[in-house]
Amino acid sequence: MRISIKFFASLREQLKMEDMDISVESVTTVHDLWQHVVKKEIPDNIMVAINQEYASMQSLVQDGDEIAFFPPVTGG
Amino acid sequence: MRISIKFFASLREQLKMEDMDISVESVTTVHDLWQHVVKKEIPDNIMVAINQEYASMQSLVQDGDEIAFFPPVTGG
Amino acid sequence: MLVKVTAQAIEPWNILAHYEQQHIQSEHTGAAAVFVGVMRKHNEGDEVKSMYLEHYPAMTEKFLQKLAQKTMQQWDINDVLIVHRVGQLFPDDPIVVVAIWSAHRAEAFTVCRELMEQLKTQAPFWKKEQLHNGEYRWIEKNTHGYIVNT
Amino acid sequence: MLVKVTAQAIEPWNILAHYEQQHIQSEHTGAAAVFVGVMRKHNEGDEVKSMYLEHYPAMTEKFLQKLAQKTMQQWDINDVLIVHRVGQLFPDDPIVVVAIWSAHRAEAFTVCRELMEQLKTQAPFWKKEQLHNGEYRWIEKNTHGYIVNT
Repeated sequence: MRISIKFFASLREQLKMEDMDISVESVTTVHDLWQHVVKKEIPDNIMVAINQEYASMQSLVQDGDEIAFFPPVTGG
Repeated sequence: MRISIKFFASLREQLKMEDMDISVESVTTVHDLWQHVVKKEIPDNIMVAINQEYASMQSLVQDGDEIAFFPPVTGG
Repeated sequence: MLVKVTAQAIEPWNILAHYEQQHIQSEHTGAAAVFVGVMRKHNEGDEVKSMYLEHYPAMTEKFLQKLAQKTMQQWDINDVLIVHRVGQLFPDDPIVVVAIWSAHRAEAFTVCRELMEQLKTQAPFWKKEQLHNGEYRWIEKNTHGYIVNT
Repeated sequence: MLVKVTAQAIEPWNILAHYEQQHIQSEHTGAAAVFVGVMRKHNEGDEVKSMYLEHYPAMTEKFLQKLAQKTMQQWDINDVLIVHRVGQLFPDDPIVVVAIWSAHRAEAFTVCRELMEQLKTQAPFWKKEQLHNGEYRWIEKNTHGYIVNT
């Protein structure tokens, strides 16, 4: 399946990873996807959204999804 | 001693009393003053100020004081 | 600090824009919390034509001045503004503007609300409504300051 | 209801004046509570030269829209306004304006503060500061929303 992945703010800089579109087969959850792509443990405070809606690390990933990882938000 | 008395809002209308300057001798507290002037029991929720500062019914009245009686406030 | 009791119409957003431009130092101000009270056209089920806001000229502004000073001393805030209308008002007329400026939002929110509660329960103002049917009535008490489960 | 994410400078009091004139019905609105967040020149002991506010274009405004709608459904209020800045900011620039209009003050105060807490903890924005010495740093967490005794 095709997945689009985005990283924001300090997380993008720390990982030195650009947004990417990838093909994956064995991935089922957001957590799997992170492991597959980043190849490190996921920090506790990282937030995730699937198709611009908040999700959890256990949420299932589906073909065509946009998955965004980001650090705690600091707006306002 | 000379005392200036003011009534505000619904209290002024209910009592049908105008602001007044009076001479009194035997009066010592705000409560005495009310009894002397109004000649009825003082309603529970009436507020009082002496020289534009909040006071209580037991506060002492002195020569030259301005005593104001008023109902609960409703500004804002 | 600005404290004002006025019989003239007030324009809250204009007042705030001007005051901020002239008096608020950006160095340490990160938050402003504002409350504006407005005359409603309906109250307690009746249509209201106008309202007269009575006050105690010798005491009211002095009371608000002391309230503002006390608030500045008691809390970690940068500035306070209180402007309150008196006299004849019509529906939609702003009655009061209270603003607090502080470094962080917690103080601005807490102090703005606290100051309004003190103003509502202690500042010598009294509202008399003229209803659409011509009757007059004094407002006898304030609405709740905090949300009550009913 | 107005929800907007913009890279252009915002003027909170102007926005409020215009929005109120065009959209707020006086019939049942007796209270407005407003919060404005402003960029400070000092943060954590350092002088800040500028700030970059990153967001997630596809998600941020959509998130705020849903937050505003949920707030309207959940509380007894009349209207909600949220305007949030993104991009390059300098000290003294307003970052956010949140306003709630309601019949009575309790709802306006409570909901304005609650909405700000949700925005601060959930809306996808990230602040990166450029310090006076040329260094850059990401803001890692928010200040407290409620006053903490220390």
